Amino acid sequence: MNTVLFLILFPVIVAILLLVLRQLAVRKFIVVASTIVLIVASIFLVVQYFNTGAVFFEFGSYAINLGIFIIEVILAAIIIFISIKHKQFLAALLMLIGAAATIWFEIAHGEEVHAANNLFVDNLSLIMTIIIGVIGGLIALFSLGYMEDYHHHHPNVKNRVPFFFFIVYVFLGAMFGVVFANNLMWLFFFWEITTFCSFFLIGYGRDEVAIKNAFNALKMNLLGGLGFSAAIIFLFTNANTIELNQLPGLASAVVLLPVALLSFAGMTKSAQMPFSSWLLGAMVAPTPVSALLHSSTMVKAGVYLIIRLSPVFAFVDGGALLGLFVSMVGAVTFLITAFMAISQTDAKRVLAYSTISNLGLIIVCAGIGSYQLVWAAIMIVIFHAVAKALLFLSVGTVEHNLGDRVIESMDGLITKMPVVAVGMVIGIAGMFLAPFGMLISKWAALEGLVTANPILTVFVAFGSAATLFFWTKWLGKIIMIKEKPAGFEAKIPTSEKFTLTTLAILTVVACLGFSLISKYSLEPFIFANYGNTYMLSQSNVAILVMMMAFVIVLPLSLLFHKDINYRPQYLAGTNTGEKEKFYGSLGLTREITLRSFYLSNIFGEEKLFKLGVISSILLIIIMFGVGM
Amino acid sequence: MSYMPKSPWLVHYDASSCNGCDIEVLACLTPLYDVERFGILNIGNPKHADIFVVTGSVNEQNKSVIKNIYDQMPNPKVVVAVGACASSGGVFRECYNVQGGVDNVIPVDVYVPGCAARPEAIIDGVVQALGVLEGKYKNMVKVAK
Amino acid sequence: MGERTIIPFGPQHPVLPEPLHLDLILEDEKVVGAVPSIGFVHRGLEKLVEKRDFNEMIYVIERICGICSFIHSQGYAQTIEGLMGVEIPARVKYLRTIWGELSRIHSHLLWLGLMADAYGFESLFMHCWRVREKILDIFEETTGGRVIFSVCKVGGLWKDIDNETLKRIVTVLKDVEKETKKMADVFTRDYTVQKRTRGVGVITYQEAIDLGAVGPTLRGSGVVQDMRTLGYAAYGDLVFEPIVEKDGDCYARTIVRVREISQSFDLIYQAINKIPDGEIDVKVKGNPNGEFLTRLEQPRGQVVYYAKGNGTKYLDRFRVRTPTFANIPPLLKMLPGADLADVPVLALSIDPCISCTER
Amino acid sequence: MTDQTFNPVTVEEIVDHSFKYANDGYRLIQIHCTKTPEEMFIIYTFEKLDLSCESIKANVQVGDTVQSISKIFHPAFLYENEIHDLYGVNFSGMIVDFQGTLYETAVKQAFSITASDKE
Amino acid sequence: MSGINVWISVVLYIIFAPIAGGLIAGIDRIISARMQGRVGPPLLQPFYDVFKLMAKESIAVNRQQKLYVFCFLFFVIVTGAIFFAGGDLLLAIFALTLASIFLIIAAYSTFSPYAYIGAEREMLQVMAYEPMVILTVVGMFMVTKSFNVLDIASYSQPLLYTLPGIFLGFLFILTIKFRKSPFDISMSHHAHQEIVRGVITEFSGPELAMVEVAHWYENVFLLGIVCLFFASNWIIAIVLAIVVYLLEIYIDNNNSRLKWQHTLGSAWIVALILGVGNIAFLALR
Amino acid sequence: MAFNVISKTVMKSLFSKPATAMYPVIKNEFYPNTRGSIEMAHIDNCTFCGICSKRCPADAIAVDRAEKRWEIDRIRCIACSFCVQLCPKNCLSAERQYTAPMTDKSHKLFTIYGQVVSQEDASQEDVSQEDA
Repeated sequence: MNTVLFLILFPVIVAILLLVLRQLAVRKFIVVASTIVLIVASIFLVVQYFNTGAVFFEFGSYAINLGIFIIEVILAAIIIFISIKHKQFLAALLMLIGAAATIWFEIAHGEEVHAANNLFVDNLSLIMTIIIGVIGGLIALFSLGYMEDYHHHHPNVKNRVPFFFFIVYVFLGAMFGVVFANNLMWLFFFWEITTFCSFFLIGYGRDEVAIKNAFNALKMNLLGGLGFSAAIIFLFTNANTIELNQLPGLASAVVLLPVALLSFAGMTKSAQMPFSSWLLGAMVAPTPVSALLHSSTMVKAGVYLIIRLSPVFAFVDGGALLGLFVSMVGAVTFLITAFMAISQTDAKRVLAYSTISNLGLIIVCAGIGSYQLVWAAIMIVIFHAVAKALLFLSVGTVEHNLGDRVIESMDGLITKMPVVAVGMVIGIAGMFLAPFGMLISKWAALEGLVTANPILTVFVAFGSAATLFFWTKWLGKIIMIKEKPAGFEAKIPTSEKFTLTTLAILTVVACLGFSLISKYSLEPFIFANYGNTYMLSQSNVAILVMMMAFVIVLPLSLLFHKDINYRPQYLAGTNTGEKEKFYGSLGLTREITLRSFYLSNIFGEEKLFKLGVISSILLIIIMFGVGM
Repeated sequence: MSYMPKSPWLVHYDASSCNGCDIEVLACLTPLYDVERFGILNIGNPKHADIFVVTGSVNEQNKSVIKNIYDQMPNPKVVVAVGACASSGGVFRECYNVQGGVDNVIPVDVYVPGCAARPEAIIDGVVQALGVLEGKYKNMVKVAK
Repeated sequence: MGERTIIPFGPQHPVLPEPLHLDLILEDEKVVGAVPSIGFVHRGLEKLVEKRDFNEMIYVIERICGICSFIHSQGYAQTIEGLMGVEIPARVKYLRTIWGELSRIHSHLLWLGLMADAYGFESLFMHCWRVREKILDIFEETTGGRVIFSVCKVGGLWKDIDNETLKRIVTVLKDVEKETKKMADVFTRDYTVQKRTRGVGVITYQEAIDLGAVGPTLRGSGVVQDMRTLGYAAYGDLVFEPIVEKDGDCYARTIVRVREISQSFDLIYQAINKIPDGEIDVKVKGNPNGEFLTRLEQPRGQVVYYAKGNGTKYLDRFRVRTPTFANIPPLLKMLPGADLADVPVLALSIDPCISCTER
Repeated sequence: MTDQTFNPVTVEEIVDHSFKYANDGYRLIQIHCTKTPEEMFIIYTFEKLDLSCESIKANVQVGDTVQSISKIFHPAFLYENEIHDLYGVNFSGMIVDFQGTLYETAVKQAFSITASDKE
Repeated sequence: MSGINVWISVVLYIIFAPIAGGLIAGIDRIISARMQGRVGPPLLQPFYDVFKLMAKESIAVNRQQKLYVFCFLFFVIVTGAIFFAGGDLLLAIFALTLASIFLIIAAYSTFSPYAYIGAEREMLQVMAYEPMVILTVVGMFMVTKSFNVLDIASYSQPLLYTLPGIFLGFLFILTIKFRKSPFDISMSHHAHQEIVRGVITEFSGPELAMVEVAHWYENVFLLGIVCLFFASNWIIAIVLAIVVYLLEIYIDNNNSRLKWQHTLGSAWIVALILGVGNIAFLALR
Repeated sequence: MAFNVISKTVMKSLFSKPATAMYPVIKNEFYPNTRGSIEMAHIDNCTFCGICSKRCPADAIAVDRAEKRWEIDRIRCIACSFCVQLCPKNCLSAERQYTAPMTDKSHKLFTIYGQVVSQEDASQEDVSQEDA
C-alpha cells in the first residue's frame, strides 16, 4: 500500500520541487532521478502485486476527504477566475455548476459518505501503472531536451518551463490516483485534476489559438465531469455506495443510469466522437504534452473507466443493451476518425485522429464486455500507449529538425535521420502491421465481436482498411530513399535520443512478449473478473513470433549482398543524369516531387465530421434513454 | 539453352518516326501477327525489357531519351532499329534536325529496312535479335565466371 | 517539398505510342497543371523543299505521318496542282476520294483501338485492330504498301484500280462494315467505356471555336465544320452531311468518329458507283510559281497546306498546319481537373499525331 | 475563292486586323512564315465557320518584334512560339512563352534567312 | 491433423503452388489471347518469363527495395503456408496484408513517380478489398464457429448455401486481387497503362521474377479460399475454382479499366450490400 | 448502357479459329502490287544513265557509269518505287518480297558482270538469301 501512496504523492512532491528550484542543472538532475525512481517504483509495485489478484486498501479518513474537497473548491475558484478573465463564460458556468454540485453533495451527505475501500490494486491497475510510470517518466525525460529546443524554435512564447514540469508531474500523480482509486469521489477528484492539467498544458503557448483550444478542451471535459458528479450523486442517493468495485453487484435499476453517465464522462475524456475536437485542438501544445496527455495516458483514463465498467455491461440485466450503444459510439468514432485521418497532412493530427480511432475501438470492446473483448481492449491500451508515445515524440524531434511536422516534408526521412526514422517505422508498424501488437488485439477483437455482435465487425472491417491506408502512406513517405540535401545535419538532444530508443525497444519487446504479458498479467485478471479467459492458440502465437522474428531479422540481410548495379528511376526517358532530376517542359530541369493521396473530397473533415457528430449524439441520447 | 530467346520483352520508342513504323510495330501485337506466340510482349518499361525497338531517326531532343532508355535496360539487351529512318535517317537524312540513324547514339544490333517496315520484317528482325540476345547472354555468363 | 506530385509523362510512355511530353502536376490523382513540351519528332522536313524538287517532294510529304499518309500526299498534290493550274482527270479525283476515305476508316479504327487501349480495354483494342487489317489488305492490294502508299503524284496517280477490283472492294467493305458495327456498339453502349468517357474532358461549343479545335474534336462539341463540304476531289458529287455530336466530352468525340466510319463506308460506295472511266494522270509542264493555300479534311480534322513557288523546280516554302497542332490548345484546356487515369484518354481523344504536328 | 488572297499589311497593323477579323466572327487557323532569299513574310490565315477564309501578310525581318495576337486568338501562342524558334522573329505579350524551347533543334532558327541565302 | 502432416502439406504447397500458379497464368494468357482473336503464347510461357528474369542482370534504384520485394514473396508464401496447413484463416489474411504492404513499401522506397502513384493506387485497392475479405472470414466464422481453415473445410454443409452474398462479394474483390480489368488500376498485366507498370515499374530482373512468383502463390491461395466455399466435396470445389477463374478472365476481357474512385466505391458498396447483408441475415437467423 | 457488350465477339473468338496469320510458319502471299525491295532486274538493259540515282528522294541509289556499277543502300531505300517508275529502260523492279533485316549495313551491288554483295563483312545469310 505504501508503494501506491508513494506513486501518487511522489510526483506531486517532485512537481513542487521543480516549481521552486528553477535552475537548469538542478531540474535536469531532479527529472532524471525522479524518472528512475518512478520507473523503479512502478516495477516494484508490479512485482509486489502481480500475483495477488485485486487488493483493496481501506486507507482514508474524514480529514482526507475534507482535504480533497477543499482542494477541489480552490481549483474550481481558480478555473472560474481564469475563465472569466478570458471571457469564457460557458466554461465558468460549467465549472460553477460542477463546483456547486460538489459543494452541495459535501454539505448534504458529506458525513454519511463512507467508502469501505478507497484504494485498490489489480492487474489492470498494474498495467496502467507501468504505462504511466515508464512511459510518463520517459516523456518527462524527453521534455528536458525538447522544451529547450521548443523555446529556441518559438522565441515569442514565454519561457515557463518550471511551470510546465510542475504540471507534468502533478498530472502523473493524478493519473496514478485515477488508476488506484476505488472511491468514486477520489477518482473524480483525480479525474478533474487531469482535466485542469491538460487545460494548463494546452494553453502553454498562451497565444490565441492555444487559449481557445485549451478552453475548448476544458469545456468538454467539464461537461464530462458534470456527468461524473451526477453519477456519483445518483449512485449515492439510490444505492448508497460510491465504490467502483461494487457496481457490477448492484441492481440494474440503480446502476444503469450512473454507468451511462460514467461512460459519458469516459467518452469526453477519451475524446469520442462528438467531443473529438478538443483532442485535435490540443495538438497546439508542445509535443511531449501531446504524447503524455493525449495519447499515452490521460485519454486512457476515459477508456480505463469504461473498461472498469465493462462487467456491468456484461453481467447486469439490461447492461448489454446499454453496452451496445456505448460500443456503437465507439464504433462510429473508430470508423469516422479513421476515415478523417486519411485526409490529414499534419503528422500530429493524423496521430490524434488515430488515437481517437483506437480509443473508439477500445470502447467498442469494453462496451460489449465479453472476456475476450476486454482482453483485446487492454491489449490495445498497452500497445497503443507504447507505440503512440514513440510516434508522438519522434514527430516532435522531426519537427525541430525539419521545421514543420507535415507528413509531406518527411520524404526520405530514413536517409536524413536514420535513427528517428527507424523508430518511427517501428512505431507505425506497431500500430497496424500483422505480427506487431495492435494487430493481435484487433484479431482478438474481431474474433470476440463476431460472437458478440457481427454487425460491429463491419465497422472494424472498414475502419481497419482506412487505418491501413493512412499508416502505409506515411510509412512510405518515411521509407523512401532520397538524396540527403547538402548541409543537412540532424540535431537530436541526448535525452530525446535515449527516450526514443528506449521506447522503440519497448515497442518491439512488447510485441515479442505479448504472449507473456497476456499469460501473466491479463489472463488472471480476466479470469478473476469474468470467470473465463481468453487464450491465444499456441500455434498461432508461434507463427506470429516467427513472423515477427523474420521481420526483425530480414533487414539484416541489407548488410550483405552488395553487388548491385544502380540505375536511376524510370522517368519516361527524361533523366538528366543528375539524381532525381528530369528535363521538364519549358526548358526547365525539375526535381521529382511526390505527394501522397489525401482524398479530401471523400474523406475530408468537413464532410465526415458532421456525420460523425450527429450520429454519435443520437447514439448517446439513446444510450441515456437505455440507462433510464 | 537459356530462356532468354523464349521470352523477349520489348520496349518501343518512337524517335521522330512518322508513325508508319510505329503502327506496324503495334500491328505485330495484334491478332493478325500476334507476336505473343513467341512470348514477345510490348512491356513499355525499359527496366523490364530485353529488346529495344526504335523507330525513327535521332534528333536533337530525343538523343538523350534514347540514351536514357538504353541505359536503364538490364543486360543482356539488344537494339533493333526498325525502318529506314531508324537505320540510317532514311528520307529525312538531310533534314537539318536529323542526325541520322539510331546507331549514332547507341549500338544497334539489327537493322530492319523498309519504309514503313512490314510487320513480317519486324518479326524477322526481332527473331534475328533473339540470336544476338542469346549470344550476349552467353557472353555475360562467361564474363561472370 | 512534396506539396504536389510532378510526373514527367512521356516522351517514352507505353500508353502514348508517340513522344509527347507533359509535366503533369498532380494533387492526389487530380491534374492541376499540365505543361507540354514537343519537339521530340521535329525533323524540319519542310525545309527539304530546298533540296528536293517538287515531284520528289511528295514522297517526303507523305511521310509526314504514316497514318494519314495518303491525305498528305493528296493535299500536297492538290496544292501544287492548284499553284500550277493543272486540271486533273475526274477518275483521279474519285480514286483519291476512295483512298482518302479508306484512310479515314483505317485511321479511325486504329484510333478506336488505341482509345480502348488507353482505358485498358485490351480485347476491344485487339478486335479493332483485327478489323483494321482488312482495310490494310485493300491498301496493299491496290497501292502496294500497307501504310505508305506512294501512289499519288503531282498531276494524277501512279496506279489505277480497275473496276473489277473496285467491286470486290465493296464486298470486302460490306464485311468490314458489319464487324465495325459490332465494335461501334461497344463504344456507344458499354457501361465501363461510358464510365471512362462520359463527362470527361468537356469542351463547350464556344470553347471549341475559341481554342481553334478542328475535326472530330470540334464536331464533338456541336460545331458543324467539315472541310469536305468545300467539295474538293470528288466530294462535290457525293451526298453527305458533317457529323456532329453535342456533348463535347470524350464520349461525343468517340461517337463522332464511330459515325464517321460508317459515313466513310457510304461515301466509298457512292464513289465506286459513280466513278467515271478515264486517264489517271496528266502531263505536268513547267515549274510552280506563286503562293497557294489548300484546306483538306484529314481523319483528325482540318489540315492547311501552303506552298510558295519561285519558278524553279524547287519550292520556296511548303508549309503544313496539321490538325493536331490546332488541337493542342483544347487538349491543354481539358487536362487540368482530370484524373491521371484520364490523361491518356484525353490525349487520345484529340487523336494526336505528333509527327504531323512537329513535322 | 477568297482562299488565295493574301492582303499585305504592315507589322504594326496585324493586331488591328486581327481584332477586325475576330469581331467579324473569324477564327485563326494558322500563322506561318515564308521567305525568299531576300525577304521574310508572316502570314495569318483566318477562317469563318462557313469555311470562307482570308489571309494577311506582313513583311518581317529576323530579330523583329511583332506584337502577339494570342490575347485575341488563344491558339496563336503555339504558332508564335514556333515561328520564334524556327525563324527568329520575336513576339511580345504571348500568353504562354516557351522562351525558345518549343523545338530544341540542332540548328537554331533554321528556316530564317541565313548567310548562305544572302550570297 | 498431426504435426508431421501439417509440415508435409506446407512443403507440398511451397513446391506445387508456383507450378499450379504458373500454369494458371499460362492458361489465362492463352484464353485471353483466344478471346482477342489471337493464338497466344505457349502454355509454359510464364515459366519462361520467370526463368529469363532470373537470368537477367540485377539492377535497382536502391538496395532496400530488394529486401522489401523479398519480404513480399516471403510473406505471401507464409500466408499460403498458414492456409494450407489448416491454420487460422484470419491470421493468413493478416499475413497477406503484411505482404501487400511490403510490396507497396518496396515501390515507395524507390522514389519514382510512377511506382509511387502505383503504390498509392495499390493502397487504395487494399483499402477497397480489405473490408470484404474480413467480412468473408467473419461470415465463415459465423457459420462454422471457427477461424480454423481445417474446421471450416470439414464443415458438413457447403458454405456456399449459407454465404451466397459473401461468395459473390468475394468474387467481386477477386477481380481486384487478380489484377483484372476493370480493377487493375495499380498494376496491370497488360503493358499499356498510364502509370507504366505501376507498383512494379522499378523492379527488374530477379526482383520482378520474385514478384511474379509471389503472384502465383497469391493466386493459388485466393483460389484456395474459393474452394473453401464448397469444401465438403473437393472435386466440386476445384471445379468451382476453375469456373471462378474463367469468369475472371471473361470479365477481364469484357471491361475497360475503371478509375480508383469506381474501384473503391463499388468494392465498398458490394461489401456493404452483399457482405453485410449476408452477415445480417446470418445474425438474425 | 449495358454490360459486357463485347461479350458476343469475345466468346465467338474464343471458340473459333484465331485470326492470326501464323507467320513465319506460313509465309504470307503478297499482292502483285506489293512494293518490296528494289532490284536491278535487267542489268543488261541498264545504260547507267543515273536518273534513278538523281531523283531518288532518299539518295539511296548510286550509279557509276564508268565502272558500270549500280548500287543501292537497302537501309536508306524507302521503297517508294519512284525509280522503278522513272527508269527509261524499265530495268528496275520492285520485288514482292521485302528486304530482310540485317545485322550490318550491307549494300547491294549490281554490275554488268552479275550481282555481287559488296561489303566485306556482309553476313553469310544475305548471300544465301540472294542465291535462293
